[in-house]
Amino acid sequence: MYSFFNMNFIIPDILLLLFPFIVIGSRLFCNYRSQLPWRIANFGFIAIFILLNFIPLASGEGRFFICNWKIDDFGVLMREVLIISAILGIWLSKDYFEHGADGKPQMHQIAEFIGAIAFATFGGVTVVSACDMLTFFLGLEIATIPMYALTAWNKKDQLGSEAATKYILMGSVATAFELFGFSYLYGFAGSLHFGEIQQAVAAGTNPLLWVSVLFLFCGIGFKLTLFPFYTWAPDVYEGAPTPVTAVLSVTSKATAIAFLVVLVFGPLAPVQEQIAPLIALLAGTTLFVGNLGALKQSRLRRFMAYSSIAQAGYIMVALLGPATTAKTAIVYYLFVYAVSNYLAFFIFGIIGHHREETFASLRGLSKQNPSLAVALAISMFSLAGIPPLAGFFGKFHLFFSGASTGHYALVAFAVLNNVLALYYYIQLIKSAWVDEPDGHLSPLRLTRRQRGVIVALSISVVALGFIPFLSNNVFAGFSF
Amino acid sequence: MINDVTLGYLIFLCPLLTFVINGLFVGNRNAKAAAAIAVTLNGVSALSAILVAVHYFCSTFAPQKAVLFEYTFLPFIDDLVARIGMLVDPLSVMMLVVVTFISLMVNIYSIGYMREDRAEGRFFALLSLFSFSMLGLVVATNLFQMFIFWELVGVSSYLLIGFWYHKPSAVSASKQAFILTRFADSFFLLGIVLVSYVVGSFDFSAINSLSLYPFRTETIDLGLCVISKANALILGSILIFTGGWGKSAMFPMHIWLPNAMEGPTPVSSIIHSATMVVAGVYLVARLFPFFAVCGDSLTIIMWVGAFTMVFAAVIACTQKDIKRILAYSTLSQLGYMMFALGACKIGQAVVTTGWTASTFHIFTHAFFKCSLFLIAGSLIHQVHTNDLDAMGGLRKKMPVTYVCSLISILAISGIPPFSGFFSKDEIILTAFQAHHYTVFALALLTSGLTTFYMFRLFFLAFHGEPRHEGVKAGHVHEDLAMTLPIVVLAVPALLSGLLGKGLFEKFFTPGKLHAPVFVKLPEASWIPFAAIGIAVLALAIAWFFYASPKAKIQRALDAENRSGLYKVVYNKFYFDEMYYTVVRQFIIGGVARVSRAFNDYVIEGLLAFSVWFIHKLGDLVRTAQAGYLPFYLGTLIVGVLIWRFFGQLPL
Amino acid sequence: METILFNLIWIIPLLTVLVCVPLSATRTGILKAIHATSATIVLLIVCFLTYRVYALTGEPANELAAPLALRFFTDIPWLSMMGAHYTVGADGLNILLLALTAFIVWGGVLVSWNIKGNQKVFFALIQLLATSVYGVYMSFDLVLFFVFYEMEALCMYLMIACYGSGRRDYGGKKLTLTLAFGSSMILATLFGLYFEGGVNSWSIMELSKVSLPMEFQMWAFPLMFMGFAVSSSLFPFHFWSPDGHSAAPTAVSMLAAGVMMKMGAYGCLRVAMFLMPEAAKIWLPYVVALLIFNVVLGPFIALRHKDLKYITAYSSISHLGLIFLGLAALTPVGLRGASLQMISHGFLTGLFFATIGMIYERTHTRDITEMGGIMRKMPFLGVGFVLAGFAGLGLPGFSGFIAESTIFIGAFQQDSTLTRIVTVLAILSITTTAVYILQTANRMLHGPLPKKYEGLTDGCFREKLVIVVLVACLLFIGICPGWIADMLDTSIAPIFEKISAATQPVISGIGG
Amino acid sequence: MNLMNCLILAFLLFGIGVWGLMRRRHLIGMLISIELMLNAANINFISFAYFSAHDATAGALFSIFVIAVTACEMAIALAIIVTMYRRHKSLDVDQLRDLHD
Repeated sequence: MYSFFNMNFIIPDILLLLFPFIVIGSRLFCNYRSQLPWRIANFGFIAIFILLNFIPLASGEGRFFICNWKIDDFGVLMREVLIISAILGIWLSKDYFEHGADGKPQMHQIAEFIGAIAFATFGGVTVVSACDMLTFFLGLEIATIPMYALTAWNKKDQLGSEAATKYILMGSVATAFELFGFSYLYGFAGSLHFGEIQQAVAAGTNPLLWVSVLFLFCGIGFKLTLFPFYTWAPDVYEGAPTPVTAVLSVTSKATAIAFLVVLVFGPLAPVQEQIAPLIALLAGTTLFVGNLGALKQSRLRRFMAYSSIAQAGYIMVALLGPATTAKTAIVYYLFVYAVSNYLAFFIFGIIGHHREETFASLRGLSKQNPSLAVALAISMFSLAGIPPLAGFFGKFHLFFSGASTGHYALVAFAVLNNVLALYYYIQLIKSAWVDEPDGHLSPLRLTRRQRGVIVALSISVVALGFIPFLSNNVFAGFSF
Repeated sequence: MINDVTLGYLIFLCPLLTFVINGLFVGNRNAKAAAAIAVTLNGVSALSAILVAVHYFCSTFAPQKAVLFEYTFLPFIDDLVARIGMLVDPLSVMMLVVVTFISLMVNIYSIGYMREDRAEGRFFALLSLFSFSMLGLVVATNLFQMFIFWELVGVSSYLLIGFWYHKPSAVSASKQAFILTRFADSFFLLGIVLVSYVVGSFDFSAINSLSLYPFRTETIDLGLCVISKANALILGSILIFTGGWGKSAMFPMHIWLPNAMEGPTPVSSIIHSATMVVAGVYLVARLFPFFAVCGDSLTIIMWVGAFTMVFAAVIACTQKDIKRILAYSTLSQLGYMMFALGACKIGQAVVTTGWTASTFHIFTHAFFKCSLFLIAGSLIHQVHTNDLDAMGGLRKKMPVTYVCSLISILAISGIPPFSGFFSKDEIILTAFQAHHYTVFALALLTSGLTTFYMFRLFFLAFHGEPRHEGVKAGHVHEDLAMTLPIVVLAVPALLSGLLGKGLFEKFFTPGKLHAPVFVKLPEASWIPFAAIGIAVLALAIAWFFYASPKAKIQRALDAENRSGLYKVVYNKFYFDEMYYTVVRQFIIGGVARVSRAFNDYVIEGLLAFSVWFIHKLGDLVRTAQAGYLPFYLGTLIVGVLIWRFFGQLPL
Repeated sequence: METILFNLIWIIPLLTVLVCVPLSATRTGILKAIHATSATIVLLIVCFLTYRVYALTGEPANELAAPLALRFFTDIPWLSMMGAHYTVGADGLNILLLALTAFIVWGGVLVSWNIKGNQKVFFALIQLLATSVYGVYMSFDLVLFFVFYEMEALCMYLMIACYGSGRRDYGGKKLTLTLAFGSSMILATLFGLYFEGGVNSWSIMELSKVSLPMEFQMWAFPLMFMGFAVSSSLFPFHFWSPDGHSAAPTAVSMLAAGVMMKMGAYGCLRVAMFLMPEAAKIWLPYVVALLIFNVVLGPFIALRHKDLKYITAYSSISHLGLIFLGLAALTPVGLRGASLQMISHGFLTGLFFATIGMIYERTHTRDITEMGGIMRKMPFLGVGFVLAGFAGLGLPGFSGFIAESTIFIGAFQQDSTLTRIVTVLAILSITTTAVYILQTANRMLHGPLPKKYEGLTDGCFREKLVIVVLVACLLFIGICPGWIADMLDTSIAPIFEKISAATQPVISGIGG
Repeated sequence: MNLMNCLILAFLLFGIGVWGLMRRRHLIGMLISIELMLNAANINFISFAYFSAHDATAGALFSIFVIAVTACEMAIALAIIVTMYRRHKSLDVDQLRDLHD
């Protein structure tokens, strides 16, 4: 068994588990206006991120903590994605807790907010490091339940509560599906442990397994907004507060896809061949429907919802590939996607601070603030997958992984859908660059944090793509 | 022959240099300098051409071909190489002399004629560009080089016809000329591609020295039909002739030449009478052995030439614009040359006298027709109109011009001892000896018509009472710069026939022929007298109508109340109108409109439909998103069923 | 040393953009100075390298780049996971295209001197576009190639929609999306090439050594060929170019028609036909049928248009059709003719759009029925336009004639029925070209001058310089084509070897 | 009393849950139907644990955890429903039509 001293790889997870309690608890020792929780949060997340980077990668099977907490390369990199998403999320949300245009903050209780985000992040971490179905299920729930709360964070906001209601009702149904799937899988293998399930699956299949696979995919299809389970996403994305939407679109997607990766390349690895058609169909339909839905949108967050549905479809393509390729592609894509998405949401946040978040309020941006318009163009083209921006290389990895097992037709279909995607992203760029503003534009105010973050994100979107060592490191890991 | 090589270079480089200097540097800033450069350099080029000619004909080397210099221009595959070179044989040397000499004359003439024009520099530049291209054409060693310069003379003619680009008529005339010749050239190019593909070479030496027998067996797929390579060669020869057809303005592609008279007169005199328009004849003469082996293509050439000859002569009899009269007479003379080449064919055999006659006629015609145009130009310069209505009674005012024009007109009418007589007599003789009696008759008739309309012009212009205020008032004078070339040209117009006859009969043969050469020719010493008789008769008729004391000039000039036939002829058989209808209605209004409609409605329509379809699908997706929670929950359940049945899980 | 210079070709424009980022957008003078200088430097570098490649013709090349004879060969591992490399090199074909690009970019920077709007962004976008085009012509690794190839979409839309005229948003969208459509078809086949090739390499040279499975080629070749053909506006994918060109600002029209439309044809030759010769032999004779629209109907459509840019766009469509005729001939002469036409048409259409843009700046209309007699007011621009026209209708002395005659002769060597028919039609349709070009020139330049144009001025020195240089290029190629033909032949030889070596299996259903 | 019966029972329960979910327009009712579906899964676990699985404790354990997790999920759900009731003054899902395309 491990001695305590070479168990340091578990430290970040433990810190992450304790971290939300510290943040929320800090509220007891300071007054309402104090910045203490915010400072602790920043410090904590960044510290955890740095600690994660100390974990050496490429250690084969990964290491185990009391035999059902596994930490492998994929896990570490997913942790990094989740932490980055959390950090950006709280930075984005910070402005909403300060005095807005009408002198009152749009949201309250930052400490609890950060705590919720931290819980969700930990849920994601649990999912990627689970070795049995129970941990797996608990992780998923820990990742999901805070999201319900976050969606309804503005108690005064009518749309928020409606969105939350829809979200939690459908979410619970999806949970029921998953549980049903889990129960059959347990019945099939007679054990909760992934290793034994994998042996059982390799030994032979029967309808019980396929029913469970069906239910599991349908349940996770809800969280990953696959066709036809995506219907909640547009409404929830629109109803929730902007920072919550951003966190939803990155963290919960990352958790869900991690769930699928663990499942497909873990217990179900022996039957990946048989479930490939299902995955291909899910991917194709999802990205097609997502692109179609985004064609004629006028509200930014709903637009982003559809675009993220389509992105989920693209990610699914990678699941068809062999384990290493697929995992690399997915992690790399999640990095890129998180960065591009947050860049977009930061800009929307700045726009939405004084105007409502629609295409119309982007008009005249290129005249009013060219650099912001450039940043917007960068993020949109990156999401559309235009080289040399990171988004292209991310998609290229995904398609590469999909094509490596010969699914040329699906890849061709996905690539053709890129044209549709390009169309609606160009629509958005058009309203920012081409359309003349109608009437007076309310001034845009950028705080130093916002400016810094936007510059940093823009640079990384441009650089993440074609700087080769980065793609190497995503593969080989940040090992200092 | 190093000396000749340098001279050969000089012949080309001088006009090119003139073009570059005048076009780029001197331009319109200094008209005098431009003119001086043009005249000197063209003089040098003419001088060296004459030197080359003298040296060539005096050398024992004489009738053979020689290549003074040759460069590889663009290699294609193994033997198929485009070269730029200078071929020297009697024909090309003769053309060199003619072109350089006439271009010198015309340059001198233009000093006077273009004196008032703003863009004199441009004029001289383009004129030299033309002579350069024409020289390149006549010394071509292969079809590719021929085509290159063929196009260049075409474009310089376009630029010169449209020289006064603010005159809409001139602009449209230039466009018409270029497009019509271009149309013919497209077939020429096709012919070149076809022949060079079959023969595997562009060189005249290769093409002229081939016989069809080796090609009878192999076949070639022309897309629509598969034919033997021999037939392909015959087709190619006809296509190549089509190029000459258009360039020499044979019927029915003749209409551009009369309209081209919108250009300045010096241009008409050099390009549209003396040199460029004979390029078609020259092409056929150059490739004569090839045509000779190519079945009936010579017969086609003969008939095209013969018909144009008569057709143009008839029209010329009724025109009132003197330049147009001359243009139609040019057409008619080109018809002579063309059919003389065509008439060489008797069954499978060939007589070579026609070839000699035709080239001889090129030579003589160049001088007298050029001088006639220059004369017309100076008349127009005096009365400021082309219309015979405004002329008359110029004999006393312009005596020198009068004499010179008489010489040239006698020359073209084929009255001995003027130059035209000898060449035309040869041609008519050929037609008779080759048993083409119909053509022979037509030729005799046409020579009569020629005399008639030329003297009609002569009498109406110089005799009778002045019909123009300017002439009456007497500010009419002879400009030295314009009269000098006329006088100089009158000399060859008078003598070139007499002196040239021996030269041509000695040296001018089409070269080695694969077809059997027909030697025993019927004797016909009466033909010259017949020709002269008809000419004199026509002259008398012309005198009776237009110059005799009781001639009614007004009635003669009146084009309105005439018989319908006269009107038809006067309106050139309405060919211009036909062309315009075809082009406007059929090409622009028909084909072009249909193809644009196809593009705008079919292609763009399909595009629009697909966009619409995608948008409809998008609407479908968004209508599902009605915000109705039970429906959303339903999708969860339905989703399970969908993937149960379509998920291809082995359930 | 030369290798470094060669790599600088695409790096310099990028650096220029970075240099200009800190500058404030108001200091346009210095901005334009910087961009013009960098464009000139690149031009000089490329001209020098072109000369070097010409001088090295016949010398043994880098054996790593076999079977192609590449100079300045650079090969660095790039994206290790996918085995993508940074592989660039130069042979006769692409160095000439690079030279063409350098000239057009240089001209484009100069003609868009006083463009409306945010000039900082505009020039940055031009440089990015230049980078992408240079990259496409330089790269021999398919990933690198595609990255550069797709980059254009990023710049094109913004340039057209923000700085264009007329229906700029529509035109920009149409152009960008159609090109993206084409490149998506290419991307789909690229993966196939990599995995079917099975040499774990994206390098064109490596892939050219393996022979790909036939059933893969049969679907991949048409997909990829069409994908490339979209950007060369081969029927039925030509619809983007008239609207796009007419909406675009002058410089973008020059670049788009001058060099970007060649990228497609270049890709067809360098990637599709080189890597999948068997399928090429089967499919290309059918592709020829599409050319009837491009070559024969294109000029007629131009005849019906009144807008200068539409006319030029359709003339480009017909000229690019000739490129494909040369490619489809599958003979050395035909391939050389196609490459010649790429270069020649680049200069030609660049000159066309440059003069049109200058005239449009003054008359503020492109409708030829409203113009007339402006030759009197601006003889220089008028002459420039007429010369472009002459080059366009294939007048000897200009490069157009060389290219077209080479294509005709080369295409006639191909002994297949359809090709023959199309070749004959193409040769005969030079008349139509003459008709619309002369009609345009006459309507616009000749005839009486309308009152409103009394105040027009001729081109300034900068504009004259551009015109003179482009005309000089056209004449230079037209008068001494021998050397350029040598360069092209040496670089086309390996491609043709691969094609001629390809045994043509009979596929049931297609029936080669 | 064998495995198949239990599975059928669970499946019926699940079906009832789905049916109720579809039929109900009252949010609380829908939550109860979801509870039924979750408990169907629990029955599955327990019955598999009892009859077939060689790792019997795991199934029982799992169901315990599920009950706990569902409890807090329901707590959150009820909280959200309460806030929504404050806005809409009704628990009818047909009222939730503000968010849509």
